[in-house]
Amino acid sequence: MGTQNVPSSIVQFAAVDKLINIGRANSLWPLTFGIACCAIEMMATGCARFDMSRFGAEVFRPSARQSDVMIVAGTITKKMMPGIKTLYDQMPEPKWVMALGNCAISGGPFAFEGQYSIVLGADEFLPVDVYVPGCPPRPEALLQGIIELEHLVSDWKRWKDPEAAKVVKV
Amino acid sequence: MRLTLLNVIVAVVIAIGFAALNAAYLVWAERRGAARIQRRPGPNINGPFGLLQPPLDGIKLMAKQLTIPGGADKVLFIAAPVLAMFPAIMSFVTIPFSETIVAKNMNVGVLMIFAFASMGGMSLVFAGWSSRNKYAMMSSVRAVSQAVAYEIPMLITTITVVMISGSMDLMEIVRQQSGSILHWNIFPLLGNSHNILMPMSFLIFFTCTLAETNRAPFDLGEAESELVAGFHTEYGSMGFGLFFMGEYANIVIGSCMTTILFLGGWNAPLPFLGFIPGVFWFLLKLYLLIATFIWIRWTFPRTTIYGLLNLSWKILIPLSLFNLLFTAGLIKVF
Amino acid sequence: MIREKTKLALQKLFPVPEAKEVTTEAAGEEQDKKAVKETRQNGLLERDYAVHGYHLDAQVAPDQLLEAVTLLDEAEFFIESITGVDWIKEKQLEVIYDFSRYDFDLCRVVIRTRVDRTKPVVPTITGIYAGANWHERETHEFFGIKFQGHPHLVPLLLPEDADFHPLLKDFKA
Amino acid sequence: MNSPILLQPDETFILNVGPQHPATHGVLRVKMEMSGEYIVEAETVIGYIHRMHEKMGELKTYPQFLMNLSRMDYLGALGYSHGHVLLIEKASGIEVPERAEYIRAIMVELNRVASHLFWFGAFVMDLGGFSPLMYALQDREHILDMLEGVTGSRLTYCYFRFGGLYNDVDDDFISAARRFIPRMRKSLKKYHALVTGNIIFRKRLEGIAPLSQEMCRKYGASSAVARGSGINFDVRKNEPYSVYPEFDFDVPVFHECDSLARYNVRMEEIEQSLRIIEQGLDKLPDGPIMPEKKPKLIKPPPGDYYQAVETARGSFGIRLVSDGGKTPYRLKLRSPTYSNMHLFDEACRGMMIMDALAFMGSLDLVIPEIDR
Repeated sequence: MGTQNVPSSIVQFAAVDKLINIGRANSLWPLTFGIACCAIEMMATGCARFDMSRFGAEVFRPSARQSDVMIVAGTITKKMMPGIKTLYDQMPEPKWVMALGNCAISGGPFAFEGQYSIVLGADEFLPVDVYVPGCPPRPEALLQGIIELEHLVSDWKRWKDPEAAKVVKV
Repeated sequence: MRLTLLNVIVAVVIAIGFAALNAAYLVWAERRGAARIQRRPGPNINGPFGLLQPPLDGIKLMAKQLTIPGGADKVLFIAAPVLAMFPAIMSFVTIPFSETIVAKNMNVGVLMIFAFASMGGMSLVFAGWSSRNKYAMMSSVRAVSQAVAYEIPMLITTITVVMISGSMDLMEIVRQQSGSILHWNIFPLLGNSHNILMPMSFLIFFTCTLAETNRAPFDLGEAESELVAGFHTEYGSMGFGLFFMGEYANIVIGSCMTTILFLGGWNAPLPFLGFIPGVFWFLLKLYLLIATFIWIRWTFPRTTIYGLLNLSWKILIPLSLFNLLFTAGLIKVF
Repeated sequence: MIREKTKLALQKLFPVPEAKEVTTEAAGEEQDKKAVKETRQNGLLERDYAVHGYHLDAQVAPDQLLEAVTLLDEAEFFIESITGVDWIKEKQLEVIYDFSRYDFDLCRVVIRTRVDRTKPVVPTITGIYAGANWHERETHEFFGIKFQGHPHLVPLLLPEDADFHPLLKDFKA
Repeated sequence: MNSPILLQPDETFILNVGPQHPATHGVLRVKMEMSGEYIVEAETVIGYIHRMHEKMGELKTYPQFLMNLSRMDYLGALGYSHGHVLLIEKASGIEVPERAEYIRAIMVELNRVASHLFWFGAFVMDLGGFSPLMYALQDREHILDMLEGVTGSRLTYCYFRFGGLYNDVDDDFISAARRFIPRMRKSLKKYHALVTGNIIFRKRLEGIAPLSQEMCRKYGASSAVARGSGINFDVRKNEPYSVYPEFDFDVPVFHECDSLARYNVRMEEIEQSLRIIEQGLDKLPDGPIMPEKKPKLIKPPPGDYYQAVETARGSFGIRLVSDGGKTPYRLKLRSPTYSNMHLFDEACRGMMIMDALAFMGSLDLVIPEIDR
C-alpha cells in the first residue's frame, strides 16, 4: 500500500497530491459492465440493502471515459478479452481494476481440463489492483473490496483497522 | 443604479459562485433524494450527511486525464462543455432574487434568458457532432429536434405571461403579482386578468422546462439504456463535470423562470407573511420546484423520441396557442 | 390423437422392406441395447415417455430429412433444439432434431439422422423453421457438420475465426 | 405511432450495440444496420460468455456437474438444477421421496419469483425508471435470505441431489416463507400502481414488437414470449412433472402479442408462483428427504433421455445420451432464452432503437444462459 505513482500527474505537490488522492478514493465511479453471475451481486450491492452509494461509489457510468474503476465481474472468454482490453484502454488515467469473483481471478470453476474458451483470470492481460474472491462474492465482500481499493488509492484510512486496535490494547 | 465595472465583476463572480455552488450541491441533493426515494441512505459517510461528497467528486474529476478521441473536432469538442455552462451563468445576472438582490436588471430580461437558453441546446449539438461517436451523434440529432420542439410552446406560454404583465422586465412581472397567492400568475383570480387557463400554462411551461433541461422523463439526449451516455459519451474528467454542472445550472435557471413567471417571485403567499424577506420566499419556491424535478426523475420511466415530439407538436403547441388567443381575448374584454 | 397421426405420417417415409415394424416399448428397449453394438437402422420407434421423455423417435436418411421436418411443420410442431452426437467408434456423426407442440395433446418427436464422419453434410431446415438458424450454426461449430444451403454458416458461440470443433470426441484443447 | 419509414438502403450505418452496453444486461452484441434511428437489419452476435458447459458435462461425472447448472442461469438457478436432477433420476431409476419433491417445487417457485423480480427491475431500468429496480431488489433480498438459510448460497445454489436434497427445510424457513407471501402480494400491488399504471410506461410498450404465434412456433419461443402471444404453453401444465399436478394454479395468457403482454404475463406469474408456494407449504408432507436406497455410483443405462422443465425463462430441455459410463456421453442443454433471443433479429427490423431495446428487455435475457 501507500501513495500510488499516478502517471497523469507530472508535477507533484505533497499536500495537494494527498487531497487529490483522497478525492479519488472517495469517488470511485465504476464502469457499468457486468459479465456473469458476479454482476448480479454487483447490482445487489448498489441496491437498497447494501448500498454502495454510501461510499460515493454508486455512480455507475455506462461510458468508459467517465469511470475510474473497472469491476471485472465474471468469466472472461477468449472472445470477450479484446473487448475488455479496449474498454480498459478507453478509461482515462488514473484507473483501477477490480477482479470480482473466482472466474475473474483465476477462471474459477471453469478452469477445467479441456477448456477451450476462457481466459484464466483478468490479471492475464490487465493490471488488477484488488481481488475479491467468492463464487459469487457476497455484496459485503465487494464493499470490503472497495474499501481496500480506497486504502490503495490514498493512505487515508476511512476507519481504524479493528485488528490493529486490538494489538495496541494488548 | 449606475453600472460600474466593479459592479459588473462582483455580479458575475456572485453569479458564478451561486451557479457553481448550486450545481455542486444539487448533485448531492439529487443523489440523496434519489436514495431516499429508493429506500437507501445514499452518500452519507464522507462528511456530515455526505456533504463533502461533491467537492471530492469535483477534485477527482479535475485531476483526471483529459482525453480527446482521435478524429474528433478538437475546437468544438472543447468548446461544447464550456458552452453548456456559460449561458446558464450569464442568465443568472438578470434574475431578481428579491426586490434588491439583482445583479443587473434589464427591461428585456425575459428575452435575454431565452436567448441564452437556446445556446444551451447548441452545446449538445457541438458535443455530439464533434466527438465522432455514433451514439453521441444520434443523441445530438435528438437534442436538436427536442430543443426546437419545446422552445415553441415555452415561448408562446411566456408571451401569454408577458401579455398579462405588459412588460418584459422580470422585476416588473414579479411586482405585478404582489399581494396574495391569488394574485400570482398561476391563479390570477385577483390580478388584472381573470385567466382561468393559467394553471394549464404553468403545466405547459413546467413540462417544457423539464424537456429543455434534458431531465427525465425527457432525458433522451443522454438516454442511458439506449445511447450509452448520449452526447457526453466521449467526455471524461472535467468536460463531463461541466456538462453535469451545466445541467443543474439550467435546472436552477428553469426553476427561477417558473418562479418568476408563475409563482410570484419573491412575493409571500399571504400578505401577513410579508415580514419575512423576499429572498427566502424566492429560494423556497425555487428549491421546491427543484425537488419536484428530482422527484419526477426518479419516478417516471423515459419517453420515446416520437412520444416526446408528438407531445410537443400535437398537444402542447396547439394548447399554448389557444391559451394565447384566449388570454388576448380576455385582456381585450377586461 | 396427434401422436397416432404423426406416427402414421412419419411411417410413410420408410418403404416397407426397410422399415421394421413399429416396435412396441419392449422391443424398443431391446433395440437400444443392440444399438450399442451395431448401428441402428433407419426407421420409426415408439418410445416410453416415462423413461425417455419423448414419444416418437425417427431415424431418417439425410435426404429424407426435409420431408420429415415438413411433415412436422404441417402438424404445427415447434422446434425445440438441434444438436449433434459424435459416435466416434462407428465413425458417424448424428444430428438430433427435437420437436414438440404448444398443446395439451402431448407429443415429443425426435428426428435423427446419421452421416459419415469424414463427409458430414446435412441439408439445412432453415427454409422450413427459421429458428433452426442458430441451432444449426451451433451444431456446425461444435461438430463440423455442414448444413447445405444454410444462409450464414459461421461460428456462433466461438470466436468468428475459430476453426476447431470442440465437442468432437477427438478434440484436445 | 411507430410505423417504419421508407428506408433508403444507401443511407445506413452500422451501430454496434454491445458487448458492453447498459441495455444488453451482460455481454451480448447486436450489430445493427441503422437508418437514422430505425433498424434496417440486425444481427445478434452471441458467445461472449460461452463457458463450454456442454463439454464440461462430458468430462465431469454426474454429481460433479450439479454445480454447472446454477452458473448457467444465475437468476433462476434452481429451475435448471431441477431439470437436471429429474433427468438423471428418470434415467437411472432413482425414487424421490415426496417431501423432497415438494420442497423442490417450493424452492423453484421462490427462485422464480426472485428471478421475475430482478427482471422487473431491470426491465423498468431499460425504460429509464430507476427506482423500481431498488424496490424489486429489496423484495428479492428477502427471498435470497430464505434460500440462503436452507441452501447455503445466495445465487449459485447447489441444493438438489440425485434422489433428494442436500438439506431439509426448518421451521424458520417455513414461517419466513409464510410471512413473505402477504408481503410480496402487497409489493405487487405497489408495483402495479407505480409502474403498470404509468402512462409513459404503457405508451412505450403497447403495440411494440408484435410477435405472431406462427413466429413463436418457428423459433421455438417459450415462457412469457409465447404466452404473451396467446399461446397457452407452460411445461408445468402441458407436460406435468414433479409434484406440479398437485397444485392448483393458472397459466397467464395474454393475446395482445406486444411487449406489454409479455410484461403482464411475468407479473401475473409472480402471483401464481406465490399460490404454488402457499399450497406447497400447506401440503408439505413429513418424511425423509433422501431415498433409502440410492446407487452409490450413478450410471444411467445406455440410451437417450430428455427432460423438459419450465424455468423462469421458459422451457428448458436437457438431453442425455448415455453410454452407460460414469460420465455422460453427450449432454445437451436446450436453453429457452437462446430461442427467444433468436427471434430478436427478425422481429426488430424497422423498429426504432429505443423500442428495440425495450423489446429486448421484455425477452428477459440472461446472457450466460444463451451462450452456455
